Amino acid sequence: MITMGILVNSSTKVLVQGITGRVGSFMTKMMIDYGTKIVAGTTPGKGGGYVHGVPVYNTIYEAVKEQGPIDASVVFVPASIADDAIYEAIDNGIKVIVAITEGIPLHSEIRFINYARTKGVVIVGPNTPGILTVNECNISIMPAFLFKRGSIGIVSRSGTLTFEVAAALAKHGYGVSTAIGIGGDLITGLDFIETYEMFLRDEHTEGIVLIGEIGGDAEERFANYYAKLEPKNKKPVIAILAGKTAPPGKRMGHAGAIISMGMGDYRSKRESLEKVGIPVAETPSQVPLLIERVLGK
Amino acid sequence: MITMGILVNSSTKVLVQGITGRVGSFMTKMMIDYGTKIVAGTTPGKGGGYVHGVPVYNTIYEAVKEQGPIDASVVFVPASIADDAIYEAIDNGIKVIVAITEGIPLHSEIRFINYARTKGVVIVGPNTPGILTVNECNISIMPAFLFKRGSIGIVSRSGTLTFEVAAALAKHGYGVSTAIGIGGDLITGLDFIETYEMFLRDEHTEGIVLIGEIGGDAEERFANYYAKLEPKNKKPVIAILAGKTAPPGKRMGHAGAIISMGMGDYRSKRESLEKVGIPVAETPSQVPLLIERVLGK
Amino acid sequence: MKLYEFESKEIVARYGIPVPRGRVVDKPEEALQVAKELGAAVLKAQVLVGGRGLAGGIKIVDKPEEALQVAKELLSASIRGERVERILVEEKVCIDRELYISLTVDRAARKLMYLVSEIGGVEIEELAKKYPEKIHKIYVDPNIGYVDYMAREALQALKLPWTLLQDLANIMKGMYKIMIDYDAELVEFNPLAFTCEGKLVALDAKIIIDDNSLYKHPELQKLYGREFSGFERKARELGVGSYVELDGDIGIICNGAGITMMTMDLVYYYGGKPANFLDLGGGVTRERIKKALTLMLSHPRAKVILINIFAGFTKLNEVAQGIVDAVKEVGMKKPLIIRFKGTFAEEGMRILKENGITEVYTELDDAVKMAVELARKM
Amino acid sequence: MKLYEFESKEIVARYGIPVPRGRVVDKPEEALQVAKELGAAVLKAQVLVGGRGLAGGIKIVDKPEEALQVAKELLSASIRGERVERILVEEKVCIDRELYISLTVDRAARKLMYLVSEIGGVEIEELAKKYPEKIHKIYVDPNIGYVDYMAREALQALKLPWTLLQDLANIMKGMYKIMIDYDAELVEFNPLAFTCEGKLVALDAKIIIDDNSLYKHPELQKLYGREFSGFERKARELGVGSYVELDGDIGIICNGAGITMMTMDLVYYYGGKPANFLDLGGGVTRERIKKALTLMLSHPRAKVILINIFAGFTKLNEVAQGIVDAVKEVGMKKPLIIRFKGTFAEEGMRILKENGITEVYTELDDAVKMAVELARKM
Repeated sequence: MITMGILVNSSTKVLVQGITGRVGSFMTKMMIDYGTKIVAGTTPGKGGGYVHGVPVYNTIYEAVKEQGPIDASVVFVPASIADDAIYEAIDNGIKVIVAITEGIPLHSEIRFINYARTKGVVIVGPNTPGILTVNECNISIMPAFLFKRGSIGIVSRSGTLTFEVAAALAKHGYGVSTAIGIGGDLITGLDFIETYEMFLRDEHTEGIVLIGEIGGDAEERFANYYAKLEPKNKKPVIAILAGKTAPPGKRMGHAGAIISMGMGDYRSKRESLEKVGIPVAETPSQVPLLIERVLGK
Repeated sequence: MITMGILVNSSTKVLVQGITGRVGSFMTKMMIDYGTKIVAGTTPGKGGGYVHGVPVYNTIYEAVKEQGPIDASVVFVPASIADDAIYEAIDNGIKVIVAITEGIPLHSEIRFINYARTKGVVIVGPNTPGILTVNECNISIMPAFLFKRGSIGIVSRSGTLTFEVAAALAKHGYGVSTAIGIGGDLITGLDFIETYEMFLRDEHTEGIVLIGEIGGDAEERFANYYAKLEPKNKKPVIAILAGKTAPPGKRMGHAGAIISMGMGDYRSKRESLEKVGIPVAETPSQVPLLIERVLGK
Repeated sequence: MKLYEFESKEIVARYGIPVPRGRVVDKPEEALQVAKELGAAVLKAQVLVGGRGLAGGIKIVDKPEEALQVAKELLSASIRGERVERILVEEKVCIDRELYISLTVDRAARKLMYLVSEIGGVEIEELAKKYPEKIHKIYVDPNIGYVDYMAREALQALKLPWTLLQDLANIMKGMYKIMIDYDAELVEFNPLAFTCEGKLVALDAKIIIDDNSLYKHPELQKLYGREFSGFERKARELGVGSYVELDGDIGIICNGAGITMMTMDLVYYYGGKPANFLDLGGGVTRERIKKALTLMLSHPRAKVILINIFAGFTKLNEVAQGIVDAVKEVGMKKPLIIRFKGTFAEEGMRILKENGITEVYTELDDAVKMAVELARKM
Repeated sequence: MKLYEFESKEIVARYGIPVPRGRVVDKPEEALQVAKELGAAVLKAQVLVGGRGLAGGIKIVDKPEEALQVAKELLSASIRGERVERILVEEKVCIDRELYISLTVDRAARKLMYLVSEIGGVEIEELAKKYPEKIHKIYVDPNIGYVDYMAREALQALKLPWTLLQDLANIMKGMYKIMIDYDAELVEFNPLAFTCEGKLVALDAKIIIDDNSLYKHPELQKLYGREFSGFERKARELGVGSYVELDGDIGIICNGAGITMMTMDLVYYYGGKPANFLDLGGGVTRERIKKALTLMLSHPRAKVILINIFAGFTKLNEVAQGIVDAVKEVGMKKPLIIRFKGTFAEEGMRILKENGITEVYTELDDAVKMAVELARKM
């Protein structure tokens, strides 16, 4: 099988942290059904059994010893102990960690994200729907069946809005290579720039949809970065931004979605993007039209 | 001028941390006289003046703002505040930090050395005589006049023994490219392997003298590493080891020179090195003879 | 969660950082008494909104007797819509220069960062626009923390004498400790006063706590939600999700922060105005949607309710049943417009229709347009 | 600096880690009394040398009355050359399995590291040779510290039941805190007992403090040097440098740890035996060499004194004067062999010769050979 997309593909061996929990177990089934190579799961003190045919271990150390090196893990453990799970994954050599967990304390996040970066480990999230390389590997809580395989990369700060965009693309015949949620918290493991660079290197991805929202300046920074790229390093990007009508100073669901200290409003983001030639859709249904325009097909 | 050696050369811009102190000021004079490009010095609260013609600043931030990027710093501040000086250097973009200071608390060292490594910063030391690229750049308390310019790299855990070896080499007509003290503490910024790799990349260095001593297993690890190198990555190495007759369990001057928990004795080091074809001199005067043998000239 | 100035200062003082002498009061008579103890005094309305100074929330009384009248006025005022329930009465400090210092989170660098400026007393965002070169940034690695050289850099940026180095170092070290001990997002002193006596005093203090960390601080968790308006508080008590009150007439219930905001945006885009933001979060259950809808059916301003659920992990048949439950219990008091997509959408739509709920759509734009149209007609 | 077992256990207990009940005593009568309180007891000689158990330093008394006689014997014994001045009397613990756990510094990785093994009670170096696969290593990043998953990994390696996870986590967290709070190089429990009651108890405890950090711990700094022999202590009091007592007859004074060791090695190489290791460190002053030489001239075993100074930063004219000062003050009680090289060597040699000190060399080998020859003749 020809692999496609970024970070994960059909050969990625995946571990589920918190596999015996309600959500962990349910999502394990979904991911396996999609064809994801789930090789092991962990729940401390519950090692020895199986969940949907996947062996359960007490520690990642044990899982790696028995299953060999593991490429990626997905974290379904509660917020208060998620950092511990993530350190365990990093220290056991796992290079992609998908932290689905919502509500992790800010300073924990800052600490483990910095630690991961020094180890060359990619944290997807926290507070992310996950990552999906279509028809290859689903490490997410996304409804993968909505995604058609194709050449559009999606990078998003949002969950459900990603599904909406994917559905709109599919309706117009556009498929997706990889869809990745970078997470809705104040601090995330990946930003738009880093993710774009991965899509740039993926020869199957021809265009990119950036799904932003109010709060922070990740979109503005991406616009500045994109403007300075040499033409050979530019793939077409279009954007859609949520929160045009959100009031300042209020947290809109995501910890990171807040206009504060005069920063993070919709207008600044939209103007920055449009100034550097990235069209911004007003509605999800406009996304495929803009993609059609920038791809010229 | 053709540059030679590792880490520092004639174009290296150097900052002296603690330049107004007794030792700092004296060594600044020595280094300038050797031709080292000392561009700035710092002592908090004493900014504004000059020491041997070198402008003194309160902070490295200020020094960099006025002098532009600085390549290396040398630390002459007391052990109890050396970590602060080193963090200041790292955070202000200095990439080579020579920590002469002896007696820095162990856990401070572990912390700043790990931090430096994640930032791509090289710490020479702590508790080192420094680094000298002959006729180009002297960031050390070594008697540089003893060193003849040439093609032998010296990497050492010791100070005075390095001078002894350099003098013995000079007597037999051998010159030195770079001499570097990696430091006498339990934990050091560089080890033999990393330093060897730098010498390997330096085309002016033809052979390497490794000056080891009891304590730890840096020499054994180097031997293992050296044995596995492909022939094209092998430059001739000879060694000399201090502490053949040191009793176990006693700290021999250096914090790191101790045989403890059954590890770090002379015999293990010598056997490991000889087994992989690295001759070990019994006396400093044998060093040039062994060099002659391995270089075949 | 924002803390009030007086709460922030209690914490700040505990970490050895100098603050003006003073006390928080909620009665004019108490204000008078404190002012008498202090002599010349500053009366500061305790509110969570910004821009208090410009809005008349800070008054100086040079004679203590004036405090009674001034306190009366402040305690019956509102600052930018927020009722003043307490005032902080403090000694009047003789100020040489007003400085700025804060410790905050830099999202881009994923690190903490001190911001210092020799210009204080104005909002940092304004300063950043007018004199960006007057703001000095010092990044703090989360795994190293505060290091003394940072105080030296800050001292230079603040143009303070070297004799104050230890004082400034203690302030910055204290700020870092507060940041970590209290799981704060922001610790800000604006202004930090360089007094006529040559000392540093935190004239104002602002601490924002990370909501995700409140569970570690029970004494703060109790306070959470106090600035919420009625429906925000109710939504929180019901545990139905994130709720933000808005001023329009179309009630909104969605799952996911991004899609909820986008639905709000679309309402505006098609000419309507949302009454609220209500994000149910992931894995919507029958019970949760029932509670959420019941709440919104009682919303005084919402004329129509727009429910938009795009289901991945959620099952739309269950959501449909929750909607039916709510309508059965409290009656369909106002028009419901529903958009279902994803897992078990068809079954969900069938359940709705069987129960007389007919405005059900597959396309988001269609649903929004209908909601806007209905609201306009009512 | 090594702490005694009883000192280590005092610290360990303060961090909530279980240790056996007991008390340290220095009189047999006290041992008897403690034993009576405890019932069956273990008497452990308090010494800093290793291998105490094999050398008869640990005795079990099943009847308390036996404690008097056993304590008498222990308190008059020496363990591997070290006089026993105190014994720790502890309750006898019923042991199911003896385990090993330590937190130490991995020099290669530049990190802290837990070592755990299901086999305890034997020295770790022996274990490492015989059953390396039975030692599980857990690296600790200095900037992150202890993390709970480490206890889970350790629990598995120790083959303990999951019900003990919290207990083990507390022990490991405590070890890490001790390591940092006390600036330790090693915190070791060998054995850590898994008792018949299913609990974990630190049966033995060993803490080594980083000498470079002692200045931060005044209460420990006081204790520094207590295990030193006479000349080691004197050298320390004089502040002349690092001194280690050896058993030969050639006194050695050098500058720099490496060259001092190498000079010792050369003495052996040419057939002699050094009486000591004395490293003056960098920047040797006239005063320091004077004190050092005066000390060595009074050394009972040293027949000749070999001084080897290779000067970079040091000035050999000053060193020469210091040597002359010492000889003038206490007389040239024994032959001096001096090797000078480096900064102002010629001037230094001239000063020496003018003052009747004639055995002065440029080449190290020559100086060492002469020292060995002279010592042999005497």
